[in-house]
Amino acid sequence: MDDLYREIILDHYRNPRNKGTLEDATHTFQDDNPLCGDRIRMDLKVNGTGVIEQVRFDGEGCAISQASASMLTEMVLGKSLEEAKAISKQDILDALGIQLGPVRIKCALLSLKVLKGALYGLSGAIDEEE
Amino acid sequence: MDDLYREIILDHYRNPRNKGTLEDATHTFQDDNPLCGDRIRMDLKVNGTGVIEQVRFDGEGCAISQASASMLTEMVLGKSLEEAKAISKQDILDALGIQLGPVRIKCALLSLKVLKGALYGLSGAIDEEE
Amino acid sequence: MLDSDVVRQDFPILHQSINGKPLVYLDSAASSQKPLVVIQAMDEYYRAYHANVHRGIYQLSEKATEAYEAARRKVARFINARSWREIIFTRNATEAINLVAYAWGRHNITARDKILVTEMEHHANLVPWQQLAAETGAQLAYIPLDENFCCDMAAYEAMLDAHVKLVAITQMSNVLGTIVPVREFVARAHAVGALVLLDGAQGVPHLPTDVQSLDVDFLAASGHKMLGPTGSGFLYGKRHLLEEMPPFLTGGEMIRRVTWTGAEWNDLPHKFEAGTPAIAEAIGLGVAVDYLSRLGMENVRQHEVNLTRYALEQLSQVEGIRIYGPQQVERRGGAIAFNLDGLHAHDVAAILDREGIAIRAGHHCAMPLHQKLGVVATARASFYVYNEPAEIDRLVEALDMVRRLFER
Amino acid sequence: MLDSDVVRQDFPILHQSINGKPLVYLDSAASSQKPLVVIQAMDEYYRAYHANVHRGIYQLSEKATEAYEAARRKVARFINARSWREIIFTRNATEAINLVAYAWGRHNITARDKILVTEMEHHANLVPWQQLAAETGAQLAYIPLDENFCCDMAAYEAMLDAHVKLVAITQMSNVLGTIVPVREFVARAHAVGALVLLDGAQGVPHLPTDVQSLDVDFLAASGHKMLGPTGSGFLYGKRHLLEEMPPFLTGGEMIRRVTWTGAEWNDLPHKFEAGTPAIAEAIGLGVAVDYLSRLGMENVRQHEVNLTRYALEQLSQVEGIRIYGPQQVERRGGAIAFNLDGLHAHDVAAILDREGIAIRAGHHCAMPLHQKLGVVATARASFYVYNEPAEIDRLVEALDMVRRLFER
Ligand SMILES: Cc1ncc(COP(=O)(O)O)c(C=O)c1O
Ligand SMILES: Cc1ncc(COP(=O)(O)O)c(C=O)c1O
Repeated sequence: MDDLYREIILDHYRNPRNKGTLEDATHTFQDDNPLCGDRIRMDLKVNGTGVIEQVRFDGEGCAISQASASMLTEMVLGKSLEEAKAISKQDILDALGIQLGPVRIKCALLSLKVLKGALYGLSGAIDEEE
Repeated sequence: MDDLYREIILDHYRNPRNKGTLEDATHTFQDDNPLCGDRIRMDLKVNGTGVIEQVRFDGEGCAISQASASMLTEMVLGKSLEEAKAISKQDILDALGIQLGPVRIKCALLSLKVLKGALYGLSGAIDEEE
Repeated sequence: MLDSDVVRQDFPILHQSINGKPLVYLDSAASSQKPLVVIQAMDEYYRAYHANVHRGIYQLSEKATEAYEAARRKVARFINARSWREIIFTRNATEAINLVAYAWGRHNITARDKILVTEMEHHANLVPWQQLAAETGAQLAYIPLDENFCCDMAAYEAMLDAHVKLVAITQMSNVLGTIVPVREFVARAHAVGALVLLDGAQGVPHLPTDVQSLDVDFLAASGHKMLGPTGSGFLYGKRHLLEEMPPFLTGGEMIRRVTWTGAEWNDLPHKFEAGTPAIAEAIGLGVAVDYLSRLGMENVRQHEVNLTRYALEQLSQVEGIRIYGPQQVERRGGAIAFNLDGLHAHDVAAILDREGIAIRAGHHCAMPLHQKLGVVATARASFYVYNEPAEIDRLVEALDMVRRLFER
Repeated sequence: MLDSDVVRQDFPILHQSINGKPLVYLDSAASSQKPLVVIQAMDEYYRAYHANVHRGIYQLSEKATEAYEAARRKVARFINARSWREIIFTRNATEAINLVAYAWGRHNITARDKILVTEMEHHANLVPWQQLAAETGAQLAYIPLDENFCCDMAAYEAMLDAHVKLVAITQMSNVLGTIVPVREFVARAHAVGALVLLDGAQGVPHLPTDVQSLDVDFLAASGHKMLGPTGSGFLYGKRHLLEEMPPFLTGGEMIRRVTWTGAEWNDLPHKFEAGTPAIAEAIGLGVAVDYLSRLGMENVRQHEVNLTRYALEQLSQVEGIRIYGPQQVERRGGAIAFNLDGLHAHDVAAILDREGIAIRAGHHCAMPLHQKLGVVATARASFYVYNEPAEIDRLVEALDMVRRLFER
């Protein structure tokens, strides 16, 4: 069981990093997964040189969705917009370090979907794999 | 195979009895089985004492449907209306003397359906078994 | 009495391990497992007598037709329909309900009319009526639940008037387990001239169901939730209603005659079964119905009452658990929705899976109900003939473990 | 090349006797038989990993979901769809066509519009359009056949104008065997802005079919005619068309979100798959498609060309026979309709059955075509991968016997 709920996931879930919202966000986006009721919002503050200076996430949902959002905020902080856009699904799954079934994978990737929505300023920027 | 196309059936099919129509029919009815394209018409002449004096059938279709119509005309000739109404499906099947599957049974019973339609003066007088 | 030890022998799937632990299958409300006799009947069909039905003049086809139509008669007897002509095979309960929404609803509902549903309907018995209402301008209204998760009958009565044309209700909630007093619903609906469609997806597999005594006008059910194969379900409709309805799907099998300009429809039930039917599936469902009849639906119900009573007792010991649904076992079936305080149902289900325990988590296709309950998701354990008390013990132990894991 | 001796080993049903004679199954146009791998895949599913799909967070359900969705991808590849999202599982081809008639037709066809079909359509690709035309006031017109039982392309061209919104044609006639020049049909239809729905019930099982190269807008097919289980079929639709269409059946699985007042739809293809799908059936169809791909559809076609050539040669020797359909094997598939002079097709089929030979007799769900042919019924022999020339010899011998019996 610990292979699914590794200590690092539980830790991010219990003690989320960068939780909250930003008043002066330059990029913001929110989405949910109605199937599970997971909801994630991401606020980013990007400075003049295109670097992500601050990031916050807010939301509710299962441990996987919330932990992955928390991890993702750590991944993007200090990165350039281009670097952040390059974060892939696999990067998230690697960070989580667990095998996920088809339902849970949506939980895991919701935060990335929201991040991309914020970065590209639109929804559906990353499509489901075909 | 002879159990299905017994000589008597082939004989009625090749040499139908009472084939044709009646100019002065007192009872007449026609129906078809669109599934197979079988078509039967029955003309009866019933006299004042309620006896079937003359009968003719006309139609086209498979051997089973035409032979059973031919046999049925022999069965009803000289019978009273009441007696004719009492003819059952089983009587027809006994006369044919063969085992029939669900599709062919409709062919076999079309003439009886038409006869009853003529006798009762309406369609659907005998319903499908429930 | 039903002996689940014996019953379990008939279900090959149950004899396996998941992550080294014996499978505990507690998701029969989503789809039941199948006894060997059902699996074998379909296998036998394909190996020995598969052919298209109804029009074949050769023995395979005649045998297939006979088996297919025999299955229909079994289903008719199982719910005590007056005639086999009142049974229409569908893919699932959803299709059965849609059939009524299209073939009856589109021709009988106008902007002046009202349709009533309960607050606990499955989307299958909700979205088709929302769509019908949207298309016709009719009003869709919700019969509320009381604080005991049962229908508020006084509110229902107050909602009934001559504009109500249809009352579409579940026989048993797939979330709360609530059993609906169908006869009362029907009597009052009929008193104002409304028809009643009963969503029996959960009720028919678990409760003795007699359409004549319930006097419902339509009944929809899922074959795959009552030991039958996937791709099987059925609609029961009172004959005169089905006779009056135009067809739904059109094509082969459902016609009597087709000309260049139009068509005449076949007799019931064929009028509503267009194209090659799901033959193996109907045959499998017939065998499932035989199996249930052999167990006896009263015994099935009693077995589940016992399990549910035990489960409610045991689950209520779990720290921080919240159970949604009536407490009295007489008023409910064996689908038990719950949440552990502060935990998402998905996490609960995922950890249970590691323990070999299969439950469902989510909105169970009843999003409005979950909104009413004030949660986005619940975990749900549901029972059937093959479940036994020891499995409930395993569930409870595992839930305790879930708690400990997240509290660490 | 396809070796039918080897193929036959895979079909358990063929190894039986009817009335003491080895079964000769010549009714694959109605429904094909199933190879052991298909039967076993479904058996295995029920014995090892049946569960409801898509929302389950436990291993059985995840495995079932994976297998179900893998089957969809197999079907997509089989017909070379751009995306698996363009494949919607249905019960049969009839349901697939009705889906388009309801979800596309009811929203795009008006009284000013025309729908074209050929004179040889199966009722499945005719009655839904008659109904649509009757409901909307649109005009339904028939593309005539020429004296060679092929579509009169000049007449088709003359019928096309800007009012034509849909051309619904069969890929291969289930009576005449005629293969339609789909690409030509499509090019001309698209030139006037009309969509093309291809009824692939007969074509997809027997001809290599590439939806991208054919450029059809919709394709309907029957799984059970292509070695798959009963209860299986599918609709292919171009993605942008499916995206624009409202849903057809509504309920669970096909929604993203439901509120008290309405619903949002799920992504393709789920938007069109309401309720618990026919899971075992889709899995079985996936295995059938694998089996056909392994044989190679070019080989399947060549095998049937060979059989059809031989059958046409041999049958034409039978005294008093009349064969309906093109003589050139390149223009036709292996469904051969015929009549024996003065005999009803039912009698022919019944006597053949006594000889263990299964053929079909009747109007084959193409009554208008039969009216055109001037007969109420035809006998039809149809071939598939497991048939062999010796079976055609048996057919011809038996037909000679039928003649003798009735001439006596
Ligand atoms: C109460 C209820 N109604 C309808 C359905 C839909 O059944 P199906 O998926 O077989 O169409 C379900 C099952 O999911 C249900 O629980
Ligand atoms: C050309 C054609 N179209 C449609 C159909 C209908 O197929 P199904 O019965 O699978 O819906 C058939 C088969 O009967 C057919 O031959």
